[in-house]
Amino acid sequence: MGEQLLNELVLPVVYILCIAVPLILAVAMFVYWERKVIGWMHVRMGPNKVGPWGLLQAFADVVKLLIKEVILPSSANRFLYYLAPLLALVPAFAAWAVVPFDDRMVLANVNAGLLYLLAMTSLGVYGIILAGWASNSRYALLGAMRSAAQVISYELAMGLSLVCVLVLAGSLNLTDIVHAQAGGKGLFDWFWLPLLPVFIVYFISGVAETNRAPFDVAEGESEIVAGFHVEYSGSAFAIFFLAEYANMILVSFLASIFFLGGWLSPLQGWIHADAPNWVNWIWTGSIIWLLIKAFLMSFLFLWFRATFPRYRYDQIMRLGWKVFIPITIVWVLVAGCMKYFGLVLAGTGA
Amino acid sequence: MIDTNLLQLICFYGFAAVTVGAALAVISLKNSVHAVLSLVLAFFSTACIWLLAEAEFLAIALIVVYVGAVMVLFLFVVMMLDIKMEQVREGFIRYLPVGIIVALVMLAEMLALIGVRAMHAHVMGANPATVAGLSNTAWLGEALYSQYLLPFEVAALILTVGVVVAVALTLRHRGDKKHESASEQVRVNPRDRIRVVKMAPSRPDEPTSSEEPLQ
Amino acid sequence: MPNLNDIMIMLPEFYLVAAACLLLLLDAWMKPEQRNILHWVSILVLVVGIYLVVAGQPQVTVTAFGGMFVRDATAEILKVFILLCTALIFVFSRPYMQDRKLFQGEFYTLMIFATIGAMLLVSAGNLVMVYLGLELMTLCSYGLVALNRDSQLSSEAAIKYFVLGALSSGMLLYGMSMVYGATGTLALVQLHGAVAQAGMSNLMVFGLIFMIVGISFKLGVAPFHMWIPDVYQGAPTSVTIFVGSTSKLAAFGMAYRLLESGMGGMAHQWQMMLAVLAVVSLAIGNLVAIVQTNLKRLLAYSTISHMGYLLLGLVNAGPEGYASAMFYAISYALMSTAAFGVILALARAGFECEEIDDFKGLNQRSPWMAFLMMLAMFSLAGVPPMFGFFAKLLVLQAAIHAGMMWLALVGAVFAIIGLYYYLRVVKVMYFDKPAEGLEIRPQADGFLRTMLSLNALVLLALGLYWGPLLGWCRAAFAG
Amino acid sequence: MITLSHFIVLGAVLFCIAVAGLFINRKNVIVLLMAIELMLLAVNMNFVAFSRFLGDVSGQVFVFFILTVAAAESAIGLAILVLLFRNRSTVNVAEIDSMKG
Repeated sequence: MGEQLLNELVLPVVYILCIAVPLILAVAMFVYWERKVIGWMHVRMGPNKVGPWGLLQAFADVVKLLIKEVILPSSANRFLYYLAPLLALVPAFAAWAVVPFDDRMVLANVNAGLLYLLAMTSLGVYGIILAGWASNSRYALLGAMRSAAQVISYELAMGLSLVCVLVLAGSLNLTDIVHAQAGGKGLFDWFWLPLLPVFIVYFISGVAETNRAPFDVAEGESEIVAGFHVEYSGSAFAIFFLAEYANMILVSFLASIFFLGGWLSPLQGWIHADAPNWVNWIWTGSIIWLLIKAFLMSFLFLWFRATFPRYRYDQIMRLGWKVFIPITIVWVLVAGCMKYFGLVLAGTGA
Repeated sequence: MIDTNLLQLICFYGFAAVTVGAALAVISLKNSVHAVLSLVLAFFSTACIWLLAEAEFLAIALIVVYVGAVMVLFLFVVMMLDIKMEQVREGFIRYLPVGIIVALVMLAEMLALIGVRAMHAHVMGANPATVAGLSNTAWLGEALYSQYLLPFEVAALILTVGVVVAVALTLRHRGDKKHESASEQVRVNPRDRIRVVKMAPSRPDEPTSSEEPLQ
Repeated sequence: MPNLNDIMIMLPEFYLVAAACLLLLLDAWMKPEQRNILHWVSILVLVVGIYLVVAGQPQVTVTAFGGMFVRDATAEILKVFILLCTALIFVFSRPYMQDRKLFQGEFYTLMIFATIGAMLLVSAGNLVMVYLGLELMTLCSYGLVALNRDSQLSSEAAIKYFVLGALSSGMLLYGMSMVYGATGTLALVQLHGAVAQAGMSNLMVFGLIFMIVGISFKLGVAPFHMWIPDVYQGAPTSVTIFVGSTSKLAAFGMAYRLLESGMGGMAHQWQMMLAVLAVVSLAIGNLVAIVQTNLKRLLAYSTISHMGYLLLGLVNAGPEGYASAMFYAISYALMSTAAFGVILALARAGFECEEIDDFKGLNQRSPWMAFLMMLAMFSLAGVPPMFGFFAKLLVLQAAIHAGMMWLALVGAVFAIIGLYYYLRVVKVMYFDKPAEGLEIRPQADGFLRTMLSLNALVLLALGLYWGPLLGWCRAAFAG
Repeated sequence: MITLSHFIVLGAVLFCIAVAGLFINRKNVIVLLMAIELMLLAVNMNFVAFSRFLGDVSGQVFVFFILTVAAAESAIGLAILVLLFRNRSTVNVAEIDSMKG
């Protein structure tokens, strides 16, 4: 009985914590990194006062947010007002359950992992809509409306680009999708090469889905102040913040898994040496490669933000419906042909 | 050892209770936004029930399609239309007894007619997909793309029609919008805008007194 | 896997889908003043569709895509008339739509998509196909009814149509789920076999009831007729014809597929239900029609009663009954295109010409239009020797042969009551003085007038010479 | 032990709630649309259960199609609703009464 309890109850909790705690820490450091990077791009210093090189800045911010008062606007819908941040946070964290960090290093190795991910990413919009509506504020509602339309539109492009991935991989299981990118040609076995347009569409859609610059009209601080979370303060705001950054990191990980071979090494199949384990990972692949890839992808988010001016709303819609969706639809056909005629062999080297 | 069957049954009753409660909330809540959210909850718990029946694909598809898209549309419309709740609520109490009676009578008749007792003997057997050596998704997919190929294509037509109708009904080309079309701006040709006119150099005629000198 | 043969069997449908998509694209790149091209191309597309249906007619019943699609004589005849009615609607409605600024590509494409839905529905070999064909047709119809976006009536009609239509789909599906649970199959052929073999269980009867409710909604049989009057009145008239003709043919096809192809073994169960529904709709349709002042609404109630007559044929549940019901459905479709066609031809911008008073003294203003309307009215009323008379005679005969003398008597009595309100329209046209200040001139479109005249004269011609059509209908169900 | 009757009873309850919702809510079209969604949910519940217990794939395939069609259907329904609201500024069923007879 005791052993069973350990296996069925305690271990999953431990595993979940093993993902959640580093994720929260990663968010904190990512915020710091964002401010630092954008600072450098603006030829500024960025945060540099709290701790060595400003490293503790993020933690100081967290403490500040947590001890501030959560203000409930008058005639706001109390229940939904407090529920909204949680609805934003839960899918952002729940999606990590199926993310494989390494071969066999995944919380839930489910068959329909890709579908599960689609379901989770489509849920995040509820937090935003409800926050906007429950605040009883014009700006918040405007932000929520914009965000809802935008997220739904880009979800189509995102879903269709994932269809290309699953056509090539022949599986909905994320671990299998990574295995399908193994081979003898190094990084040219990964799906970014046959699915290059889709890869780009996927990542940009990911940026739009997370409401990040240059698609951040939902926040649009210059026109609607801060959009859907304009009325939130203190820890409620912190939760939105956490959800947004957790989603960004998630999109970076997923892009790495779907298109950049996950934990696979870019040198796979090129080097066949027998070295000790601490060297071996460089060509056999390991979680470290995944972290490096995800780090590079998430750097793109910051780079975009520092570089591009904000899109106008109708331009965002046009890009989503008239450019991305047609591209992905065409590429589903192309991917199907590639698969049918054997131009891309999934997992030859595995 | 926890009895799996019992656990499943407990889960089923839990989710079923949530589903029924949420469904009741959908038809009785005052606030349309709350009603939409209850419907979302009902879909969620139904998806969980389908997971108990090992229909994973449909369970997740229900969430992706309904919760992720259709209900967001509902919320969107409810919020956009700004409906006066009090006015919409009149008559609820008046029809409530009738509604309850109709529902109960109907339920009793339905249960009697369906023959629920006979069905009680049907115990969930082995998962047919697993028996066929496939995952639920693959099992469905094989049927969908072979036996049900024609309906699949017709479903695509229906979605096309959905797009056409929705656009035909709601897209309006308003005349008072001031934003400019980027593609038109890019396509602008200087020759359409500027005309270079060759003029013979000549001395202007005697300026009339009314003309102001240029600043 | 499907092969070329499957595609050849479904050639008319595939061709129409391709044509509809092309029209959609054509419309997107076309200047508004070029829409006339779209109009003629659409008519041409439908005429070629008729040709493909007739030319590819197989000798025996064939199925495609593993039994999903059935191409038999019943489906062939219904498809020819479905396509014909839609083509007539296109011809009749151009001036009307132009006057109301509704002359858009969506009208044509949605109409063709709906026609495809109707064709798939009458050829369905599986419950899934029944459902999808039906939805393809009705979803287009919802959009078409609401097409006049700035009209309050149009959007009201659309929301009522939508809510009741979706409700009836829900009922139909619930019935299908029960039938599936009882038999374990969705294919109509296997369903037929399972019903014949296992006999009927409670579950089957239960499913059957819900399916009949669903069918009755779609046919517009009382007491499930609530949507019909509002939709007929509120929709643009060119869409009303569609709901009254093409979709009624398709609804007959659906009823035949579900009740005979699927549940034929339970005929004695559903015969009684249909008989009751028939009596109710005959009564409600004919009695309520008497007090109507709006012609479109009057025709709506007349539809309800006509659907009652159609059920008289189905009640027979034998080859003779189905043939007579199909004959009736065809006759009704042609009569309603003619009647609404006259309304369309007389309507002007800002003037719907739908009140009965608008027809006062039409004979003095436009004798030919009055004559055509009279033909349509006589035919709807079942005055010999019009087409409608023989159709009524046949369904009454079928009911008698089914051993339901009382039902036939009820039908005959209500046919006489029905005479009153049809003849009232004729009286208004011929014996009343025209209203002051009302200038009625029929549309000048020559092709429209020719086709409308042909349509109305056919009602007379088929009344005098109905043998071949009845022969086809009988042959479709023989053997 | 979950039996077929559990699912079917749940489906029947949902169906009845949907019908009751249609009866009670004479005022709000949006709730009518949602009651119809509930009705389809009940249907889907039946199909999934029968499919699982009969070991037959076609029931689940049917659910797939119902989900697809219902999505298109609700998009059209909401479009019509928006149109109605633009023309009448109401979603109150009792006020939608321009046509009588």
